Amino acid sequence: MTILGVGVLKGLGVTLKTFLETYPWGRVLLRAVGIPSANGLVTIQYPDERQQHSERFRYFPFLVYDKTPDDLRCVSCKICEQECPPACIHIVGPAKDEQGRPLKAHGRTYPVKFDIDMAICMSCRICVDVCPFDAIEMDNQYEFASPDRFGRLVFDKQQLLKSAEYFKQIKPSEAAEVDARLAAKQAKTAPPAKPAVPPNPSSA
Amino acid sequence: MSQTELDAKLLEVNLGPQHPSTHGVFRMNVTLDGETIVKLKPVVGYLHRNHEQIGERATYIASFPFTDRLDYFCAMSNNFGLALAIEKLGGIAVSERGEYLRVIMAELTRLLNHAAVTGFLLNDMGAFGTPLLYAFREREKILDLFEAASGSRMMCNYVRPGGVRQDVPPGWLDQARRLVEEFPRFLDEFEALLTENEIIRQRTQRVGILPKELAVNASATGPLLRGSGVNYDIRKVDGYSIYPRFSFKVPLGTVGDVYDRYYVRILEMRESLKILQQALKEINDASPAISPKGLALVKAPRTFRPPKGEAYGRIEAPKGELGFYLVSDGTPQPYRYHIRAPSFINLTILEDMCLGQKVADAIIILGSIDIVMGEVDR
Amino acid sequence: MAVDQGLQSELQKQGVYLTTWDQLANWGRSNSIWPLQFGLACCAIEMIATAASRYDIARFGSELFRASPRQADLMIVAGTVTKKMAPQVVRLYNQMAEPKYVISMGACATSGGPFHTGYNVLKGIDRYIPVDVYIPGCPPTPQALLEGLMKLQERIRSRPFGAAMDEKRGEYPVPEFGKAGLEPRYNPDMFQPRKGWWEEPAKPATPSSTP
Amino acid sequence: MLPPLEEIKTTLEQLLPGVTLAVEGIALLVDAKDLTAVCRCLKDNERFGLDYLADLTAVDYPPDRMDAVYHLYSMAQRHGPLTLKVKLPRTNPVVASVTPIWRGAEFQEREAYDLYGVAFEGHPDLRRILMWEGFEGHPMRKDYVVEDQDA
Repeated sequence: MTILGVGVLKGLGVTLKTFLETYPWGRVLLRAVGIPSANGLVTIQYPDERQQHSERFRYFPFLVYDKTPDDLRCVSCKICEQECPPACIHIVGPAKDEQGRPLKAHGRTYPVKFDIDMAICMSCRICVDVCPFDAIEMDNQYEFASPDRFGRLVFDKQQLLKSAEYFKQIKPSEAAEVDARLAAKQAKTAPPAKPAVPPNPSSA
Repeated sequence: MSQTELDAKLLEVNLGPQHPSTHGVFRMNVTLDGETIVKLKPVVGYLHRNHEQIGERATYIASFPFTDRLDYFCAMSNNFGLALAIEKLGGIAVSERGEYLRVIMAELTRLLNHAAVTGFLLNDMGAFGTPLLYAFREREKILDLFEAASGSRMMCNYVRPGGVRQDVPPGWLDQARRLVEEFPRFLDEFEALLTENEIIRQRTQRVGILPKELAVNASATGPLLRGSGVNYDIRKVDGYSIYPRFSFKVPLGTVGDVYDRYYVRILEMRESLKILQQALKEINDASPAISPKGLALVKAPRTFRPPKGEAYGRIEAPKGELGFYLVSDGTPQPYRYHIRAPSFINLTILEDMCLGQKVADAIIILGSIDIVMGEVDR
Repeated sequence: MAVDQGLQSELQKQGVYLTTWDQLANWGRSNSIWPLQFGLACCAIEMIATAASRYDIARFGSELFRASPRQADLMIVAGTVTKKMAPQVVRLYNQMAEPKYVISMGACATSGGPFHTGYNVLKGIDRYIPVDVYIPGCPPTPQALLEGLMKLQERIRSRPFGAAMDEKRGEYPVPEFGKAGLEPRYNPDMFQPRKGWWEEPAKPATPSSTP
Repeated sequence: MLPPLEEIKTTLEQLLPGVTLAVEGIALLVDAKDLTAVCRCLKDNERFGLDYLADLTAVDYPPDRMDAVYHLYSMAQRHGPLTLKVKLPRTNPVVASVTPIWRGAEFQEREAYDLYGVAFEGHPDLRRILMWEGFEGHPMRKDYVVEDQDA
């Protein structure tokens, strides 16, 4: 096809079609004329309009706590620290009192320090896969640009803690799965305790 | 005129490592006689990120997120390659639905890679931006599918030995079917503008010719090899995974120039669409997305201690044969973890194709080989 | 900055718009930052996707990726900076025209990222050139890059135009290739290696607090 | 199809008298001195027709052994792989280059030289390919100590 003749028209035709495709009325017009049109992609006006990410979108991990921030699910077993491919999770072991006996909160040990260096994390979700206690999940916040490398990008335990409700809100189906698993585990461990000791209402 | 005087006229030019046309940090040390190329020495290593050293110090499963960063256009097919090698090494069975999901993801990756490469090739030819924007628009649609299934646009980390890490969300398969219906329209539009375009024909026909024998001898693979007419597609030769169930053809070039390689990629996209249609029709919803042993590995990577021995698994990645050579000594870490990268080996014959061509042609020839530096330097 | 708000709003009612020379100049400068066409690895593909039609960096005035450092005033270090590439990155930075800015895009450019244990990967580009904005993520989504660009634009607008012009960042020493790494390992007068508490040798006493 | 390893070994021993071969696992162990002869025969002889060298790399077995591993396929007859191994001393690993036989080995041999220190005689341009020229040592060896950048 000669560029100067038909070529230019064909090229501009494609541009016109792509232009019309991105507007609903344009698509109607194209369908009327009989040109099948795919739904074009419209530019996302970033600061005012954010992209609607899918539910499984993952960026950086966070620690899940059930009711209050000190009731976190993490028992500091350090499996995630061991399995993390870029080794960006750093945990100071289960809190111990002077005699070295592990302290317990809500019946579970807990880590003294739990840092994730977000400048090294590769958002691969392997920590979530290997965690036996469903204590760590992937967040979908991605706005962390900052001029300060060491201060703002190393998240300590406080910054990582988020509630289970927040997790239910951003990832409903995954949270449902996790809750089902936890409920099943709860059901498995609960019955032997009940018949042996009559339920004592005052016990926490 | 003595040799030194003759050399005096030659001009040595460094194309790269920062150069708009070198597809990443790749450097070509070109010796020019006027505009024609007398010598061309590729220099690589600017993105050598020691994949193999990290692979040897991590468990088999911890290497999967790193394979996303090998050929950072085709994360899914890189995972597929490593998963295949580990299954061969450890003898892990793959679930039926997992096989289908892998093939669907690998073929979607081939679509987005060939579209992006054609966009970059046109970019190198001077059609700055426009074809690339069209190609990236289609790529965005496929990335949305990957994000919905695996959680990340580019670094999917989705395929595991035994199947895929998580089943696709409900409604994903319909979304994929819709994309597969619309993609041919983009291809027809792309071809209408490019295939009979006079400028492209003049710029790419009989440029950078790769003879058949040299292609085989220089271990070229992928569209570069098939562009020269050698019928060697690992999906047909090895018949790995469930590719034998699908009927598709392997397009071959005739002359082996840049135009043939471009057109082989366009036809390969059409064949991939055929595979996708068949796979999306036949996928069964009964079996789980990953085999029980594979799920156990996802949950506890250190429990995978393959028997002493070695395995070389390979797949037909969009750029060529992507192979993983794993030597196991019984521990959870591979003793030797070697990646056979198609882009790295396809570069061997860049000089042969560029000798005697103009500098502008060398840039198109490099674009037609389709290299990605993450894979070249590993 | 120099104009008190009351007076400005009063005059605006009468249709008189007051601004300062700094605001006008910074408005122009911050909305037309030309990045250097310089992609290293996977983050570069996200940078191209940002420049493509869906996330459209042109809405921030940065769609013109200049190939030569002479015409660029922003260097987006997008990808892993290896030891073999670091001298080239510093040389490119020196060749850029003042005032120049650096965005360290992605985990690799910020700290070596997932590859920081390797023998050929530099643990962050801030060892040799000053970085204005760090964007974590591997790779950061295009919108995270746009947010980083907006943060840089705010920093440009916040400084008076004259000060920005006088602040000459000058030449940064280009590291040489040594036997096993780069000589010097970092630029001592602008970077101090800060080991996280987990990297210090285990002290017998209780671990020290976070730095 | 590619005949089983034992059969390949016996056939090669008939074709090339005086060649020392052994079978180790799924690989054919070839002695360094007659690697070129074996490779030439594997490539040219129609019964094998291994015209495609897929992968060439080195494996480090401290303290004394270093292997060069070759994976060969046949594009014409569509069979393979045949894994060739050459056992080399770790202190000074030297082996004949196969680039004259398969051009595809050129970059892979340079990489094995760069990262493992295996010298390939007869290679047209044996230089470091991934690391820079002034780099010392071979970083992928098991005993290589990574430089501490914060020192």
